[in-house]
Amino acid sequence: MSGLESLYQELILDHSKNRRGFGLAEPGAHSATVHQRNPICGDEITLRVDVDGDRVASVSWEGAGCSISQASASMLVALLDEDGGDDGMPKADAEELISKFREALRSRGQITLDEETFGDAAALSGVSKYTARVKCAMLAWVALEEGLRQA
Amino acid sequence: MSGLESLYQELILDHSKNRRGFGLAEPGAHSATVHQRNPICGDEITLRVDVDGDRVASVSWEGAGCSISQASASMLVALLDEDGGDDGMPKADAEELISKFREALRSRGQITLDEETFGDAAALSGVSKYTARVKCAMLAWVALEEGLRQA
Amino acid sequence: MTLPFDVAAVRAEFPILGTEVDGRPLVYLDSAATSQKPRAVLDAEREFLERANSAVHRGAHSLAAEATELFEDARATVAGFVGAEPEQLVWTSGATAGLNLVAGSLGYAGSLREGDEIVVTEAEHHANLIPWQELAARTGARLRHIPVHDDGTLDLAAAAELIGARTKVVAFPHVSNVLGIVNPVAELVALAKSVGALTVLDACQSAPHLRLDLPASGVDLAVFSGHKIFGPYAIGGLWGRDEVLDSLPPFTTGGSMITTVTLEKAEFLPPPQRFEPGTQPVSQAVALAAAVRWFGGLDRDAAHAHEAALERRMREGLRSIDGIRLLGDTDAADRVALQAFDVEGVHAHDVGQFLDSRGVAVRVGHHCAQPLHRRFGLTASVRASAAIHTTAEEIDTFLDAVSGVRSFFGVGAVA
Amino acid sequence: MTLPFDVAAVRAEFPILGTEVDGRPLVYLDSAATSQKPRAVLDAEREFLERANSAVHRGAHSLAAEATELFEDARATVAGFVGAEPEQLVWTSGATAGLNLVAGSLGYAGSLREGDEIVVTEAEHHANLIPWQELAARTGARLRHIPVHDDGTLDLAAAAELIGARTKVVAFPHVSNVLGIVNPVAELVALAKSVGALTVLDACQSAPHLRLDLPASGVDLAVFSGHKIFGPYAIGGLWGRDEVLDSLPPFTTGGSMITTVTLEKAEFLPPPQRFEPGTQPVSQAVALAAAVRWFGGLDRDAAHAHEAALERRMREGLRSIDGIRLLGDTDAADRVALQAFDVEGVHAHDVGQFLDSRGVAVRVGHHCAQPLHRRFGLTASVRASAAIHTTAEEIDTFLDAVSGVRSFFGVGAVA
Ligand SMILES: Cc1ncc(COP(=O)(O)O)c(C=O)c1O
Ligand SMILES: Cc1ncc(COP(=O)(O)O)c(C=O)c1O
Repeated sequence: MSGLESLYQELILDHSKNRRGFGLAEPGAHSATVHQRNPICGDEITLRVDVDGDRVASVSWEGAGCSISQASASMLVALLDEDGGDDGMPKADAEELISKFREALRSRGQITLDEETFGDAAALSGVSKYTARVKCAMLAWVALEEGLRQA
Repeated sequence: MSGLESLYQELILDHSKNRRGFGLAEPGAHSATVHQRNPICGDEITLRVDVDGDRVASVSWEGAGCSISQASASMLVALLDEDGGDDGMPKADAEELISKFREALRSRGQITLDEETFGDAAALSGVSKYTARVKCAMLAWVALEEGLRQA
Repeated sequence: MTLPFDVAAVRAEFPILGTEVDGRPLVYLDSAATSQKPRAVLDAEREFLERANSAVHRGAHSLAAEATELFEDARATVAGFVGAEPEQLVWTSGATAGLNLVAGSLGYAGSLREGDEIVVTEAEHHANLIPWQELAARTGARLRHIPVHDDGTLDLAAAAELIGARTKVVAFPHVSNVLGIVNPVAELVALAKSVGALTVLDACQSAPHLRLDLPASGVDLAVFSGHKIFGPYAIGGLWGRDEVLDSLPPFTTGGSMITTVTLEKAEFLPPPQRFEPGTQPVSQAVALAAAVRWFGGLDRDAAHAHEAALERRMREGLRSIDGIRLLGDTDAADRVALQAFDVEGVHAHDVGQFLDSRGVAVRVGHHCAQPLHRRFGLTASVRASAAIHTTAEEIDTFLDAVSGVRSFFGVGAVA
Repeated sequence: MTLPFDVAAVRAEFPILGTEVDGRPLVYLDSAATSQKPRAVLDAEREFLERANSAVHRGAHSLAAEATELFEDARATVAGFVGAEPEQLVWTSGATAGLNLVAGSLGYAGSLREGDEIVVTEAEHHANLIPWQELAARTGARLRHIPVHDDGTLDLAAAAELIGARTKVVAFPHVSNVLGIVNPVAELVALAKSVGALTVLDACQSAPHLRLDLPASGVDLAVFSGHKIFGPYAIGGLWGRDEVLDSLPPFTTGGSMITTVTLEKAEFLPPPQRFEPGTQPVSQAVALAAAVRWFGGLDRDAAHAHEAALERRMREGLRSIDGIRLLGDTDAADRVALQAFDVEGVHAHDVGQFLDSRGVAVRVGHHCAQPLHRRFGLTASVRASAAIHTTAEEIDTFLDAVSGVRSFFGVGAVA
């Protein structure tokens, strides 16, 4: 697999076109809406998170940007949905995922995201070799981190 | 003669100590007083020129600076005194001397000042090889040029 | 057959052009962002630093005298490159610094007041926009802009309406860094002159391509950056007419720009020193002089013809690719070999990444021209920009790569 | 015998130190004006330009990614050199630019008003004086100064009187570029803190000699120049505490320091980018990082002892020569190896010329400190300043040359 193909895996291109959680949901009782922006390339995201006690009830988002940033947001929603089950993922777990994700993406190819933990988002491992793109992949995750702090 | 000795000839050191025309004379009927300054080394001169019709009646000055700047002012006065005779040097001649002096000093050692024309000031020829010192030697001459324009 | 321009000989001067990216030869099409440096420039700076380096305009020692001469010769050389006298050239750290100097100095001079107007264009680089916004905000002046037509040319009819008795400054780019179009300097100067407004030219993108004669251009002030004309980073030039520079107070202050300083008050030297406080970019000035000596020493007519051919090849090639939209696509104006474009359905960042995998280095983003992108309904675009060392084959490699973008990203044919 | 500091090895790193002046080996004692550059610095910059050069923080291409990493690593390295975090280090074109940024930004912020006071010292370099004069003139604030004792130390009793409720800024040099005395930072910071005033440290002349920990020093902001710490021209650093930088508006504006820009208005990034409009001194940052890596990699304790020995040798040697008057001659304070002096009866310019004929390069003039010279009744002085590559033999050559000055110029014995 060439560098480019490891960066743009099929799964990433799919998610960038069929975006999970795209379109902001109505705000719930305990929700936060966060706007994040990458001033360098102009990517932006508005992400809304609903919490229910110490669980992440739902996440929806809107935004524009490169395929990495779009796919990453979509994959994040998929991961929360799948791992969270009906009650939603515990906030603490989501926060841990985010920090592990950040660590892997900043590792310059040293740390691989495992599919077991990260689901489709594991396909973003390749981004860590492209330092200029790490911010694109982080955008939604940073927005969620901020949202959980506020909600 | 080493470079340094050609720069600081005996004559120059003498003039720098026994300065001709030092001490501002009372202003005459047609006089101009000019202040010139070398911002880089702090040398300064105040020069007063009296004109009588189209002749330079007298030049006096005050100032502080390196031996080159002091000697050059002194030599300028000596030259005007000696070549001007009792009536004073014609303004046009003085202006021509100044411009020839400038040309020689800027020539980077190519043009030598002849003693016939420049008297003691011919000893300043060596300065033209020291580009950083040309301004020192020019200070009084530029002041006179400006004074003749104003008087 | 005669070779019109020996691009191979030019390329041989640029060490970096031999680089490979992932096993493919580097195709550097990002010269509008920063140009590469020929050996003559690298050598000139290093030789200065190894042989003559010392503080200029100071001290009696021999090194200082030599350094001072090289530094002031550099000023004369670079001034000559834009048709000007040495006393008219102020060293700055770059075009951005030059524009801030002008706007800031006008502010300190109290030259603008409420009701006055500053006119820029919709195609401005942020460097020639935000300093004017700030000046307007501080003085109560109003900032207005000349709109851009769909084809990228300036709306001169609107300009004639806008520029009036209240106009105090007209600032515009010689060549927009997104559109590549050469703006009509004479017309804009005439409009400004007719109302007594000061003209400020951003020559960043023309200096690497066109022969400049700033005094003849009619503008009052102009800026350019060294790193875009094959010179070093951290140096640029601000050119101004004698009487205009003379009328401006210093923007920043410090050593070497003064005559007498007391604890209470300082008196300032005339231009250019008035605008050059502190230690100057000495080795960079020497290197920039080497750059313009090298560049100016090329056969400029042949060079211009070479670049014009590259420009046509690039633009026509892009036009023929499905789903490409050009920013500033016009034959109605002179152009330099610089083209921004959008690939329908693929984000600029992804396009850039794909091109990089083919060895092609382009710029992606808003290129410090957000308002212009917004005007074309975009947040980002891809920009390819050539320099005198670019070959027709490199343009073809670029075009070939661009043709592959949409299929790689699985974007269907355009309806 | 153990060699305490291998100065020969250090010298071998500086190509220019092999130069001859009129057949005599160059004795470079003008490092306080600008330092010479070791090979590591020249190589780092050239290698960057030949291998990775391209616009940073832009574009997806591989060169740009590499350049960006090198540039940001450089920030971390240089920040580390002064004990700081990368986000606290703003690139400037030099110390003068840094001080103008601070004074200008405070002006734009409206932080000062009539009745407020700015306190500097009588020993200021013009770069840390005139920007404050201008700020005072624009805001109606009053500029006051801490006097200098006859021995060159600051009059701290007067400082305690001066610094009061009206004081908004206290700006002072860590080491005066004329006196070589290390000023009491902690005491001045304490005085400023007690009245809530901002402290601004000019670290130009300490950075090449002392180990700096700016956050620990207690000051709020500090500046230094790259070209005085073995790095390139045209780059310097402004360090500031997070909350202080955060509170300052931009001084100059342009590309790369913004988030959203419309034709009307711009929003700015947080520090340090907020203060870094336009293309940055990229290759210079890489080279400056190489400089501080090289310098910081020396045995700093041994280096300090070496310089302290040079300082004593120079000062004691000068003291023993007839007709020499030292500026700032005291044992009551720490010093760096830098000494200005007057030769009775011989103008500084002539002294410099004489020393040059012996291969000795010193600085003559007012060293951008006219008020301080005036305080000592002088318009100019001679300054010798050593660096880590200076040898004891060089100091002796210098002293020997100084001994010959008065007889050469035919000035008699001192009465
Ligand atoms: C104490 C001091 N402050 C400020 C400066 C100004 O530094 P620069 O000229 O590098 O901006 C200098 C050097 O000339 C200096 O010695
Ligand atoms: C048209 C234009 N103006 C101004 C600038 C700013 O130049 P610099 O970043 O060198 O200060 C640029 C380059 O980025 C430009 O292309």
